[in-house]
Amino acid sequence: MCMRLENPLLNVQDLHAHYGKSHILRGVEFHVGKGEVVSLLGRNGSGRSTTLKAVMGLVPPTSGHIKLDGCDLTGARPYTVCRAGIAYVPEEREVFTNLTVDENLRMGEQPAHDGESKWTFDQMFEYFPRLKERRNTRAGNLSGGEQQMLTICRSLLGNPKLLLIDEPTEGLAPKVVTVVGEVIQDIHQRGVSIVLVEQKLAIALKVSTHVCVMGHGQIVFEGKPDELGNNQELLKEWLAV
Amino acid sequence: MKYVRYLIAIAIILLGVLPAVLSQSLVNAATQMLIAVLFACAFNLLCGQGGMLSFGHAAYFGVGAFATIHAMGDGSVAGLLPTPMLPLAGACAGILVGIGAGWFSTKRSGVYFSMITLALAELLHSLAPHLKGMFGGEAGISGMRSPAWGLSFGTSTQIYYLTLVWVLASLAVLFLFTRTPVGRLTLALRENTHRLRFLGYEVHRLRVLVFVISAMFAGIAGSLQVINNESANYVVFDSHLSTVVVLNSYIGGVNVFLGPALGAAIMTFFGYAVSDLTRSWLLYQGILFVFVMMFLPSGLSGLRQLWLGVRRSLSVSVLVPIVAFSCVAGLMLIGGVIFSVEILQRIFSQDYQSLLVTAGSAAWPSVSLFGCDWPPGSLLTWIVPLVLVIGGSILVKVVKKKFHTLNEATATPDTEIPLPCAAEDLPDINKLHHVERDSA
Amino acid sequence: MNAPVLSLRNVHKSFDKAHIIRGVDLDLLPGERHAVIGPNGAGKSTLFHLISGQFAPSKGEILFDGHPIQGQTPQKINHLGLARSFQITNIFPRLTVFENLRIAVMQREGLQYTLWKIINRVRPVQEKTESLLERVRLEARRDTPAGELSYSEQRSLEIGMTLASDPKVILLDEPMAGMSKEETHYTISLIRELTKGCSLMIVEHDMDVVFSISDRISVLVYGEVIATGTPDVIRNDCRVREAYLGEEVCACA
Amino acid sequence: MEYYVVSLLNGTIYGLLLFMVSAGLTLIFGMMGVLNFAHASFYMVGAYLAYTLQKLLGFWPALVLSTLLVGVIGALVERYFLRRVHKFGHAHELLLTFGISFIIAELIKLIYGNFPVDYRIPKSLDFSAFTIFGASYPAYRLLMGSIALAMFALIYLLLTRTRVGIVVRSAIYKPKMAEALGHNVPMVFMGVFSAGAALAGLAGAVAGAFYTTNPNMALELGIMVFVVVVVGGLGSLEGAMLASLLIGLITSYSVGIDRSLADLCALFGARAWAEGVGGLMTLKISSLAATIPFAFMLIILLVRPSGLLGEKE
Repeated sequence: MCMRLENPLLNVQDLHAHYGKSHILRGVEFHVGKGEVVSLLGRNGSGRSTTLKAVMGLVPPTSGHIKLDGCDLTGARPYTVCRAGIAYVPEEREVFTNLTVDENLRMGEQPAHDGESKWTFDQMFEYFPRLKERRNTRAGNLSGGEQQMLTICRSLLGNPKLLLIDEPTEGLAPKVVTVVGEVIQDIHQRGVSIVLVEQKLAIALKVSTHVCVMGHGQIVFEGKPDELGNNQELLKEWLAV
Repeated sequence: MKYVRYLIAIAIILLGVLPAVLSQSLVNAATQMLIAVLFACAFNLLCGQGGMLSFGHAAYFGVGAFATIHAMGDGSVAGLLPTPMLPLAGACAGILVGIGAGWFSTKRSGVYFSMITLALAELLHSLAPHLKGMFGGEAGISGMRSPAWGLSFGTSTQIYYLTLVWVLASLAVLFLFTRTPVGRLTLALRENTHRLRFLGYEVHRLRVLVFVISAMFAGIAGSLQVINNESANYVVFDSHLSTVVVLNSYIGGVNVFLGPALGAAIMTFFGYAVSDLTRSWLLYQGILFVFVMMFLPSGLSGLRQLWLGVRRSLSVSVLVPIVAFSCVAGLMLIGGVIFSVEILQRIFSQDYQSLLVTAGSAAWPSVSLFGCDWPPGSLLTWIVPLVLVIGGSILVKVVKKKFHTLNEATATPDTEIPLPCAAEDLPDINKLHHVERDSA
Repeated sequence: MNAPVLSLRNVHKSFDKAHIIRGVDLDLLPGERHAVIGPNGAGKSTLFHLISGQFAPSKGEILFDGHPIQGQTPQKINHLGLARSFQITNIFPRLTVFENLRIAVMQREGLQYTLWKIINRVRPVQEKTESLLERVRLEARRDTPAGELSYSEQRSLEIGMTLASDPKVILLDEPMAGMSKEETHYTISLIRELTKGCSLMIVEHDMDVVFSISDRISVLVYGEVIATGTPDVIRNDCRVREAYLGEEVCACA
Repeated sequence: MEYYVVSLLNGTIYGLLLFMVSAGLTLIFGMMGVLNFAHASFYMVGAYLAYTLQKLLGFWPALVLSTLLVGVIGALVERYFLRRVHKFGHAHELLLTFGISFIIAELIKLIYGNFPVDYRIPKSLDFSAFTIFGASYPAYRLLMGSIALAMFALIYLLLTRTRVGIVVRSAIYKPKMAEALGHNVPMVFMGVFSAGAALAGLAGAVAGAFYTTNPNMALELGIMVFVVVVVGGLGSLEGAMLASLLIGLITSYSVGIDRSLADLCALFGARAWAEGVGGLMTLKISSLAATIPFAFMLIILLVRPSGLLGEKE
């Protein structure tokens, strides 16, 4: 695997993780540079979500290293990881259904690392006017798409350097899928690096600057989106397309 | 496993000849121990094997006791059953009450189950004093053993043998139970009820069945208690008994069939032996229990497993100093705790407090303990336990570290300690296993 | 055509507001191996939960051998001859492998409430368990606590438990999830071998597995079956490609 | 009429007191999945501490100080005991707190003796608030009620209006996600555990003076709190409130009913038969007051196994 960068923002080395007896991650290695969008692709059970969880500290790694901006985060508790500048948008969305939209957003607030806050409530509402209309509704009453937007906004309010997004388009109507894709691109343009786990290949190829394909708990391919898009064999073997 | 059989045979013979060599009061204590052993094993069928932690098992012990006192007769009225058969009354009562209580409590699992068993026991406890006819009110009911089968049942030796026969028979049945289909399913209940349902089993019915069997043997234990005491009082429903059986079983270790028996025997014996020496026995029991829960989750019987595991990787010559140091550390800690508790107990005792009042403003009088006088005002008095506890803790740390490095050197994987009654943790484990799963 | 052994008729399931299954029609023919595929969140696991009795459908009919079974308890459905495995390994972790299988076998032998037999002496149970142990190739692990098995061994065990009751229909929920390549190959051959003679419905993401194992495939998207057919038909169905790729690959209605 | 009004007042106040103890228990259970058996022990420790301290400091300072001290004890228990056995599972945690409750009870017996202590309402508070139907109503009862209400209001405001409250409420259902958003959830756990303990301690300090302060008070109340939690639904604060009030009222009303099942049978002309049966049939409801909450719990279990406001299983 070639070294793309001298000083990557996120550097994951030889990461292993287990759920009980099952060995889920078997030496995952990849890195994310400043301003990159890296997609993790692969079939279900190949370890993409687990990789994100391990980076976030939600799954304890059994060995390996996770570094953000040179600072070691291996085995750190999730709140430390978050405060170091990584935000996480989980697959299950995990909005706090018993809290209002407003309260959900407040849960995400964290001071920015360079002192000035890049993301504000107003900006969020500008982004998703729908959320402003519903700011006092319980998050449990939102539709799937609205919940997804809420989750993304919530994580942005933590002013992250790096955003981990797990399957943002899952279970959403096709129109909303397009919107989510645009939002991801927009976030990227505002200078946040992103690691994206996505099932829909088209979107992944469109928004990412780099792609990694995972299979059986390892990275089996790393490269540019078009390299992957043109490689029918890879697509067939690892993505079942 | 042959040698286990020999051990059991030897134990039975020893138990058989015991009354010949022991004093009257020790025979009584042995009878108490046997009853506690049976009760603990009955409890463990439900808890250790079935994964249902009951905090109200005294209820079934109690109904067994009262059924027996009613069946016993009191000298003027003839009993319903001959004395040696009285435990049958306890067994029946246990079954009947067990069916009702079991049906309710097993509707829920996990902590709910524990709370319901506790509340059911408390229900009986609060109801009993009002039902004079059945439970005899505050005074309780007394009876009298009648001679039967050519035996008088007047001496504690005869009662001992009666108890011994019943306890051994019950333990044998309980052991055989573990080998029956239902016995195997009991373990599966503890492990994973969800899966059991999808294998086609009626989980609720199975749980009730296990509950009833456990209640039945608890009833027999209660019965034996009554045969021994010739009286029963509603106090038997008190939560104390339920608590003690939980403590004893876990101290002994619930993962091994005879673990709870071990715990119950040791604890009952100590309770008897030190009851003249200290008034704080229950406190020690509680401290020991918490200690076991924190550092030895599989109980005293787990020590054997631990030893075997360690022996596999380390040689005896390495182990001897470690064990020796551990013992010293343990003794220091125990000494420190006992010293503190005892001296506090004496200072807070009524005698001492009234002494203080009469002494007025003068310095606090000394307390005598372990043959010495300890002035509470003196620093020295408090340095002793402090040194013991701190020294012991440091030693424990040293031994632990040494042990750890040795273990690492031989590179054996960490043996995971099995969870006691962890059946209800399953949903959580499942949650953790959301490995890229379908949502919905 | 044979009468289907299991058939779903306009099955719906909603959780609160979320309409997960939106009118599924599906037939499982006797002896066929039928895969259900579809993107994440399509409701495949929910479908299995509905069939096996974990949830009751909000609407619609599920017929097993022509009899409605929707809304019945899992144990009842199991008695009828439908067994399932779970996506999340679902075994008795502190019991031995043999014991796990024996518990599954006992049910069929009607020993559910038996207190008067020593299980080791019940010949049919012992023999069936032994043969099952052999079929799932776990003889060497007979006395190991199931929790200490490797992941793929646990999955084998789980499939073995599913088979213990001689079911007519077996549902396997992602049996290969989280397996290495070798383990996957091994498990495919195991499933092929074990499910001879019964109907199999399988949810799986690994397309190699799906295409190599199944006689027919159904594609589930947003709670609806958009296509059912032989592997070749499915491979060339543009709606299926669209669902997987997330964009319009070809113009179709 | 008099009976109804007074029972309503007494029942509500007892219910509020139950709520003060069960609120902490329910919150902790929701967040950590730990059913803290020692929770009611904190109630007892609060009473004994207040009893000791009021001799030295006076009633009010003792109330405050004992509440704080119990909070500290709670924090220590969470940090140095519970957290260490977390890896062994919930059953283990339950057993550990069970052992701790046992130790606390024995320590209390060791220090204060195995009998009630003379903890009384201070003279300055021992007056009647008003007369109702010719009988005077103790002001202290009202004080207990208002402290409980104030506590309830405070918790409510804290939970709904502050950021800490939001974090606590979110962590009840999704602790991992809350932590992934940068909140130190283990710290929050300890805080809630400690606050719950302090609340129970305050309840003990207040109620101990009115009812009795003895080494069994933890168990007696503890079991009632468990009943509250089963009836209300574990983890639900609203459920705990509802169930507390219900049980408070049921207990207080049943004390005054001098009827028995035989009277009920009389409606069907079966009084003679019922009296012949005796036992439970002729027992007056008033003497069953302590039992009725349990019966109530069993009924709830029959019709709604998950509790009044609990989530459906």
